[in-house]
Formats: sequence, C-alpha cells, structure tokens
Amino acid sequence: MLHIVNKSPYERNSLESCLRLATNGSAVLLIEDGIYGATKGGSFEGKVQAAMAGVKIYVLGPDLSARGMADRVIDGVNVVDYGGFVDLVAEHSNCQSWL
Amino acid sequence: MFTSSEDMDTDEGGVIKQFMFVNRKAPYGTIYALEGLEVVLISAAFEQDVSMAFIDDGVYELKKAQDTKAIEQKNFSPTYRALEGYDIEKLYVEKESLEARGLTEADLLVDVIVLDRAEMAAKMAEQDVLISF
Amino acid sequence: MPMVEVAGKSFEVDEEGYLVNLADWDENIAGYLATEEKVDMTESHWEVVNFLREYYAEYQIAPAIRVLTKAISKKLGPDKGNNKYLYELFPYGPAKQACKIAGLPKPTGCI
Amino acid sequence: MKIGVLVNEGPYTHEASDSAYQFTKAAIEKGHEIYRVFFYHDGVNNSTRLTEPPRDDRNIVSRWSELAKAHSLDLVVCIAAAQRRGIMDENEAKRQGKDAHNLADGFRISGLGQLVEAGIQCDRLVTFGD
Repeated sequence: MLHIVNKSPYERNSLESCLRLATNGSAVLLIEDGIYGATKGGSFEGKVQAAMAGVKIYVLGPDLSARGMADRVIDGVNVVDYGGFVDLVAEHSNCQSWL
Repeated sequence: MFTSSEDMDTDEGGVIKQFMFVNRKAPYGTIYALEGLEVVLISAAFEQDVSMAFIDDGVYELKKAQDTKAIEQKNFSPTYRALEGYDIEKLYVEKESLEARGLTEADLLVDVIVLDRAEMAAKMAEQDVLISF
Repeated sequence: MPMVEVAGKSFEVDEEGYLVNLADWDENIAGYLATEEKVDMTESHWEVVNFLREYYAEYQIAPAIRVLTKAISKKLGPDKGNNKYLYELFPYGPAKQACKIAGLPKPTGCI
Repeated sequence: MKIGVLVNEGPYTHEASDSAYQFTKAAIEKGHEIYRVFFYHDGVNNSTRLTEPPRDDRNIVSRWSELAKAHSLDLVVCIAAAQRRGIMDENEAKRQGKDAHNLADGFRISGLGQLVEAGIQCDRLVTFGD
C-alpha cells in the first residue's frame, strides 16, 4: 500500500496518523507541505527515522526544491519526481491520501 | 435492486471491489464530513463492498447529541443512522482515536465496529479503493 | 422565484415547482403540488408521501428509490414496497414526484 | 494502467490541483490511461472559466482545459458540489433559472456516481486535497 501525506508534521497530525496505521512493508510518499517530514534537524526527524525500520519513505523532489529544502533530506529517504510518483502508484495495489 | 451475484455480473462485469471511505475530519468546521457522506450514500447504488473508517477527528462525526440550530447548518448526524437501510453496515472506528478524544462507543449515535490500530491498518491495506475526506 | 398562494398561505416554489422552504409544508400545499404534478391524491398516495416525510424527519435525507421500496415493504407490506406499485401511484417517478409533493429538497441528480 | 484522479480543492489556495495536474501529465507521459479526473468539494472551482490570474502566474483552469483537449481527458465536476458553489453549465443555468453560466471548456458536470464508477473501473484512484 502507498500512503500519500501532504501536510507538514509540524502543523497537522497526518504523518503521525499515517505512520501509526501503515503496515510493515508499505510506502509513504511525502508531497506538498508534507516534504518537511522528510527533512533533517527538526523535532519530528526521530519519528521518521524510527518508522523507516518498517516502511519506505519517499519525498517528491519538485516540492522539496520549491521550498528550499533539497539539501536537507534525511539519509535513506528516496527523492522522486512526478514520474516516480506515478510509478509508486502503479507499483502498489492501493493508495490512501492522508488529507 | 440487484440481489444475486448473477445480476451483479451483468451489471458491472462481475467486479465487486472493496471501497473504504476514510473520515478524518470533524463535522461543521469543514464540509468534508457532509459531502463525504453524500458519496457514501451514492456508492450504495453500485453494489460494491463498502465500508467507512473513522480515524482521528473523524470519530467526532458520530458523536451523539449534535444540535446545529444556532450555527444555522443542517444537522446531518441522523443520516449516519440511515446507512443501515442502504446496506452500509461496516462502520469501523479506530480505538486509539476514540480514546485520545475521551470518547467511548456509548458516545456514538450508531453501532460501530471498534478496531485497534493494527486491525484498522490491516483493514485499510486490504482495500481496493480508499477515498479520504 | 415564484410565489404561490394556497388556502390563504403564501409560499415560494423554485423554477421547477419544488417547495423552497421545507418548513412551509402542509397538506394544502401538498395538494397544490400534487395538482401541478397531475397526481390525484388518494389514501395510497398520502401513505407514501407521509412515509417520505417521516423518513426525512428521522434521517434528514430523501431515501434512494431502492431504500424507499425496502423501507415501505417493511412498514406497509411487500405488496406496496415495490417499484411497480410506486410507479403506478407516481408515474413520473416516485423519487421525483412523491418527494416534491412531500416538500422534500429537490434531488441533486447524483447518479 | 487505468488511473483515476480525484481533486478535492480549488485552484490557488491549495497546491492540490497543481499536484493533480503534474501527476496526470506524468502518468500520460508514462503511457498510462487517465480514465477520469473528478472534481469534488471546492475542487469544482477548478472549472470556472471566469478565472483570470496575473500574466506571470499559471492559469490552472485553462491548463486543465488544454490538457483535456490534447489527451481527450474526461474532466467531471460533481453536480451537487458545483451547485453549492455556483459552478454551472448552460443547461443547468437554464434549469435553475440563473442568468449566467461559467463552466470552462473540456469540463462536464455530472453526478457523484461518476466518482464511484471511476473507483470501480480504474486500477488506481489517487486523491489530491487539503
């Protein structure tokens, strides 16, 4: 399953809820303001690091660059473009957007 | 109304999918809960395997004793009780979301199935289509 | 929108003749709406119209047609809870005509 | 693969419509079939042809119209959500007795059943919203 999160974890609980309800082996794609969840140095980084033991984390490059955060990505998080977003949707049998 | 699987086959090419409508927003502050419910009611006509999940503030949609007179919005909470008549009986509520908000099943206006986070996660993972509001 | 007066009470209907304010509804208005639909109200018609009003009061929606037939079947018996019976009473569609006469909101035509 | 897209927010306030557009374009480029793009909630506001953004900004509405024209996309606006928010095509405006209509090229107004049907027919349904 692919989970899509578009909210900053510093503003809303979407990423936290997503990580609570994502089964092992699923993928999480961070887009729009969600990209802040994939960045280093913030108080949420530890939670993302811990989650990476069970789920794969991806972040949308165009949204990352737009916000000046391209050089702050947590190690082990995969950066994808819109084509990569499409591939993730195709590779997983279903997807849920944590609006 | 289709009652047998044979009828279903001719109607939608034999496809019955698992649809889950994921509700994570409280009512009235935004329109998502109300318009989400409208989709759920329409989906009943398509004879799919429909369920609703109430997670996070979505559990507030089912709180008893809603009275909207003074905010001049329509109180659509009674409509959740009509779902049974639409054969939508799988209303899943996440236990952790209820507890975090100091609510229990007794506070809710319909019968629900309470799932813990692991059960809810498994339920979501097995769906064909998830539509979230 | 057009104003109509029936039995000394005036009320508003929309372009398609639906009652605008649900709270205005009474049996005289229902009678007027039925005449506009060319429906001759009998006891059987009233039974369905009143059922719809009760359903709306309880659930705040007009039921889908298959839900209506099922619910009527449960309450008034299977000889009344079927499409054939309801279409005989309301030839242009029970969802449209009976809801209109019952003063329920206009269906948004979602399917 | 057949993909359906659901857009739940209007243009400009949220990035949802931009993301949905870029996703749709990328999916077409990858050879997937976009079965339908459905606009719901404030998403219906993506279909008003009265939109007039500054010249140095993208025109979200006409961009959807052009993509629809180039790839015969089915852009469907929910009728119930559209009526609430003042989006009308010519027929609907007539039916409701309104003096204007504003649906942009390439969009059509239809029922919520079209969203459920997209869910049934598509291999994937991707939601963009707030």
